[in-house]
Amino acid sequence: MSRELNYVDAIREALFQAMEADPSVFMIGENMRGDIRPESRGLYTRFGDDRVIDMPISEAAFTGFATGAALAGGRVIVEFQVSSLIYPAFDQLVNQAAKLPYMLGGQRFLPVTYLIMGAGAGGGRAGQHSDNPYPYFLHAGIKSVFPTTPADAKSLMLAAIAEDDPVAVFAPVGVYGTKGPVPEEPVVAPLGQAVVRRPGADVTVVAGGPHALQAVALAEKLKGEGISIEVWDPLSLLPLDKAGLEASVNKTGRLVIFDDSNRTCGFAAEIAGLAAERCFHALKAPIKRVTRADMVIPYSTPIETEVLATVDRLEAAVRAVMA
Amino acid sequence: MSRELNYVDAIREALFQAMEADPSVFMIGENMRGDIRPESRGLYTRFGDDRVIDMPISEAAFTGFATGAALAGGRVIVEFQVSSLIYPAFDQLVNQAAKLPYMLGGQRFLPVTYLIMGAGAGGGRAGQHSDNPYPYFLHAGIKSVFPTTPADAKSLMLAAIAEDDPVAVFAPVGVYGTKGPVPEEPVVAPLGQAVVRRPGADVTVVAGGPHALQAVALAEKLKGEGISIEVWDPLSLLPLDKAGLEASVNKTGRLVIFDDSNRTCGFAAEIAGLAAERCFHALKAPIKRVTRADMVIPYSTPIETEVLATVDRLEAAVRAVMA
Amino acid sequence: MPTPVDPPSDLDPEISRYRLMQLIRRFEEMAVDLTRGGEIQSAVHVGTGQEAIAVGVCAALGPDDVITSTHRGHGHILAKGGDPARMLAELLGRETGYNKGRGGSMHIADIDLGIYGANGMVGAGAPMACGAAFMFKTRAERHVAVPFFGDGAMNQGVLLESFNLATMLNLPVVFVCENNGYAVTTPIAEVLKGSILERARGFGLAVEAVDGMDVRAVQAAAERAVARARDGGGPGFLECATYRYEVHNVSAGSNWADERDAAERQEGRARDPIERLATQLIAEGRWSAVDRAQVDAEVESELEGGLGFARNSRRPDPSAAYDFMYARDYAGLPARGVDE
Amino acid sequence: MPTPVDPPSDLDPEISRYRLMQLIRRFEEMAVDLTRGGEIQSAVHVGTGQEAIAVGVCAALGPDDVITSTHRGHGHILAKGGDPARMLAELLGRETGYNKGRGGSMHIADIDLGIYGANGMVGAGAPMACGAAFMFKTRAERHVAVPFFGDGAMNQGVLLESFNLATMLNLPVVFVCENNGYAVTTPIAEVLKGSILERARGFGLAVEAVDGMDVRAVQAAAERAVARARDGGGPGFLECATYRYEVHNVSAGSNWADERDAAERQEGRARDPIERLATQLIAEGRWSAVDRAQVDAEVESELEGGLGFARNSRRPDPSAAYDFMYARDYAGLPARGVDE
Ligand SMILES: Cc1ncc(C[n+]2csc(CCOP(=O)(O)OP(=O)(O)O)c2C)c(N)n1
Ligand SMILES: Cc1ncc(C[n+]2csc(CCOP(=O)(O)OP(=O)(O)O)c2C)c(N)n1
Ligand SMILES: [Mg+2]
Ligand SMILES: [Mg+2]
Repeated sequence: MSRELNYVDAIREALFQAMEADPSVFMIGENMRGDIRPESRGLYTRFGDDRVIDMPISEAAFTGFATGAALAGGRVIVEFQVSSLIYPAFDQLVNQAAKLPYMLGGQRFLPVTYLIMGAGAGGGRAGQHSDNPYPYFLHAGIKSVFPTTPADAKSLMLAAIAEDDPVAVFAPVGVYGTKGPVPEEPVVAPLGQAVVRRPGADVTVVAGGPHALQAVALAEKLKGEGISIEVWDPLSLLPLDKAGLEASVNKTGRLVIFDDSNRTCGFAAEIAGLAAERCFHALKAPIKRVTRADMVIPYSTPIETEVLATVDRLEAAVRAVMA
Repeated sequence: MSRELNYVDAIREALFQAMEADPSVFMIGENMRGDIRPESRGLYTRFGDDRVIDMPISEAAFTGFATGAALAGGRVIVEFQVSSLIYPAFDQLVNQAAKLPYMLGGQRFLPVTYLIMGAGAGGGRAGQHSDNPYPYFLHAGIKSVFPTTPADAKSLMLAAIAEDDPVAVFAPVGVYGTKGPVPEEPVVAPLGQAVVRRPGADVTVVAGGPHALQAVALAEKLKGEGISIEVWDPLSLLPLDKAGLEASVNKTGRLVIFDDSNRTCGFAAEIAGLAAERCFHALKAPIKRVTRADMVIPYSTPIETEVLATVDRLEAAVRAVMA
Repeated sequence: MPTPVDPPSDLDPEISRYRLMQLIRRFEEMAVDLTRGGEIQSAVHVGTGQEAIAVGVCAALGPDDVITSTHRGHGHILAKGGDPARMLAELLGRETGYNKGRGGSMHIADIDLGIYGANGMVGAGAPMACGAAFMFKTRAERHVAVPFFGDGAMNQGVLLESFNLATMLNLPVVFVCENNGYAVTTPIAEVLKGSILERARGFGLAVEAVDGMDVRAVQAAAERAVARARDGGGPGFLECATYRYEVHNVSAGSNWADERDAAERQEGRARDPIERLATQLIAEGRWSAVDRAQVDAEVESELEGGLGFARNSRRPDPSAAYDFMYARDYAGLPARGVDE
Repeated sequence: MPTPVDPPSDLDPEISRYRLMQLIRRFEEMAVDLTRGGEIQSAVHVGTGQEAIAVGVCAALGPDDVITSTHRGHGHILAKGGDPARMLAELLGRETGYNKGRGGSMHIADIDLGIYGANGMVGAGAPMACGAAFMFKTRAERHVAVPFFGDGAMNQGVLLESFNLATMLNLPVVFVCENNGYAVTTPIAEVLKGSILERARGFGLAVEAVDGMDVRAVQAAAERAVARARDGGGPGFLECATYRYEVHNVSAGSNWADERDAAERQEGRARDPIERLATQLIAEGRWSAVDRAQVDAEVESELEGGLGFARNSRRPDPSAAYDFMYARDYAGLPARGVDE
């Protein structure tokens, strides 16, 4: 655990190791050969034309291409360099790949990983480059992970590639700059397992990605006041560790969800819905959601910050449920 | 109120009246001139080439076409003849039309109606023709309505057309066959106003479309046992009548959501999330969601029925919260 | 499943093709009857009249080649070797159907036979064919992938993008456009100016137009394009002119009038590909009316057997509804409609 | 806002075009500096080197004609009459910016000037241009709509679909492809076989290729295509060969090396459209180096004035963050991030 890696380098290490280990794995995406993207740097030089394929600006077609390649025996990693690039490919994602195995009556499954870089807002990326679109995938039943630390990034990336179903890996921009210990071996994380980032007794805060780190910081800040926050990081959004969530909320009796996807029908709504059914009798206070507003993300900093899920609002919500 | 109309005929009447009243209204869609679709029958004959335009099988482009026409002063109705046709157009819907006015800083707004026929499952329409995709739109902040009766269909269709923002009208297949009184005048419903389809004292059932009618029937059935169900039909999914929901749940103290969209991050999750925050102190029992499973809709009847939201499960849920 | 009725291997291959076209025709007529009669629960899109395209193209393909199909897919599937009994079982929603009753008419597939599936979305199968072709190419297998689609699909972005993918990667793909002149009720000339062939050529595809009512012509053109693609000579595009006899789709409730011109419809039927091949074979002295009647009778009995098999098969059990959603399930996944 | 600096109306129109190209060039160089210096918070895509296309095409347009632009849109917007001060204010995230600080570089628009917006998604503006053109046509207005896009966009489904919409409805649209040879780092020849022009022609568009580094040639070709479209003669397509001087995008943090060949880059710069026009005008005796220096100085002072204006403008107030999401808000809509 001594070696430290940057978040995006951890993703790259996973890509290298998966491709080294299994010759049926290959990766497609835009401008891969240009070798300018840190998550894929060096891949083309190492694996060449047959396994690192530059795609045209045809997101719908190359998503379907991955589906067909998977049916024909490939194990495919598809990169979307910005989260909103999933939208032109939406039919091929939610209406084709997500549905095909079932519609086939299980004749084949689809080992495809969607690596979705640049999820989330930050620094004026504005209306079309700031989405955190995982709720769309969760609603469509596409397995999805949201790694928080560099170690998570590597082990969940490997898990996604190993899975025989489509799995989306959402890489949040907010943690690109972080560093942390990452094992050199290709350790594969189990899907569907959350982590308690920080144990606590009074209130469960559900948060992933950069928001998990902010929640941990808040927990440190508030412990002096005798407010003990448990930070529960789902890591795997689908499958979700529902039993783990239930255990945490039953223990603390309070729940605040801190999530930077749109509010309505978002991830926080799902967590609230689960807890309102499963943990009702343990709950001592209303469930609170602290989310991104249902807004287009504005460019200018003061209004961008205003519409995002901020730790100040999390603090207020925690205090409110403790009151 | 004496005149009765079929559900789809009520939509057609709204289209006719809106186009008669305002020459800037026009409609685009696939096979409109063929005149085979009951919701648009006769429109082409009446309004001709400039106002009823057949579109190629290019959902993305014709959705963007509507956006551009609206910027240039048109008021546009876009028909999607099957609910899943929104998927190829998804970028133009959630990432363009839904975002453009804000990104423009309010220079223009977009008076566009998306008429989404064939929402929901029924009768073996299978994996790609049975979706009820409104949660995607709600998450993206697109105003959306889900009319239950023929009168709702007409008045909400007119409301959608009159609104200066994009509004999606989801027409559920499950009520196509229903008839009901519809005023001849072009009555416009307010957006954001729910209706209590049946008042009750013990448990609020949130349900729209065919599921609202099923819930009413269940209420009749259970009243003999002393279980008094209030059926709360949102009609307008976004804006949502949150105050009305709160009032109903605060009154009954129990909430079951009966919804035929996918479960995870679906409409029922949102309602549960709202009530778990706003009505916590009034709640006497866990909030229950009775939804479609997160499944591809199967073709064969026994398994199709199994994965849909059924009134039997609603009954069980109501009994559970009353226990 | 009834023992599959393999046509005698010493049959003249052209008679096999007649037989296959007749099988498709009668299969689809049966499907229409079963739908109008309410036994098939949902709408079916049939391609009666269009049989020569499926049969001619698939005659140029081997068992390891791959096709993707459309909403109007029965013909493609039978032509690529699909078993009518299992297809009928699928249409009747039975567990013995190709998709175990989970797919229905618009999703029938047999991956082992290289049938990557019908599709409910126009144009959507084409990129999958490209992906399969890419695998063949990188594994140095000499297989070819053939996406079928209609004239209306020529306006769908994902198909146009796929044309580019195929030429860009020099994939062994042959695109087959079944031009029946209409998308539902919309004449292709009203929604596509210029020409289908020029459009495809503009993407760098090697294009050819052929009479899609002439199975010999289709097969010959397909053999040329498939051979070229197989040899690494690049992707091709065939435009096959055809006519659909039935209305766009048939369902139990609807009695949708065919708004196409009566004269045009008659003209379309006059080009019947099945009659044409039979007439040719008999005129050439290679076949007799008696032999033809014999083949037709075999087809009837194969279909009757298939229908019997389908009818006697079980529907899937509700408790099995959730099987096959994922290769690997997890606790709580797929989520049921009530909390558990 | 500073009083807009209208070029003297008696100026030789070609000198106005020089001025406009120089304004675009210096605007974008300023934007690069402001970005590298951290004053512009996010990445900008600049089109230095590509000015002649925007200026030549917009010279063929009137105030009621419409354009849609791209991620690399500053030049189009300035060429269509955009005010550099309000554009700089937008880039600095100020309330006085074109989009009130809500859009940023990739979304600048001025609907009243017929600028329907830059766009963060490749190809996405084209169908909107078609929709506007349709309105012009049905209202019998003689306006034209011009979507700009890059070579890489030629592979995006929605753009290809738009080509068809335009020919199908015979819309007054002129598609303008800025072929700078690359999509980010990917050479167009690697992702598009055949040719851009043939592809466009295959959709029935009237096509023409032009040297995009020659503003006179661009303008002449644009005038032909625009006149045809305006007269109901159908949509056109211009392919303008050009070169981008900067890396794909510039942001504060990144020091992204330009991986393009040094010789190629030098060759690209040698075709500079601004030098070219200046040299022509001077050689033709219509202009002098002194007059040129004067115009350049005016441009500098206009931009300095614009920057001062932008810097002195307020950022939007957080409480106004939710304005403009809808034409009409409702209770609880737009939903805030915490319950209220
Ligand atoms: C993307 C998409 N758009 C629209 C439809 C609805 N639809 C089903 S079949 C069809 C017509 C297709 O025409 P064509 O491609 O010519 O095939 P044909 O039906 O003539 O065989 C349409 C519009 C669909 N299924 N998918
Ligand atoms: C649909 C879509 N796919 C990918 C991207 C990411 N992207 C932004 S610019 C760009 C390159 C565009 O190339 P081209 O159209 O040639 O324009 P240029 O940048 O050369 O001006 C890409 C791939 C995007 N913004 N939108
Ligand atoms: Mg057709
Ligand atoms: Mg380019």
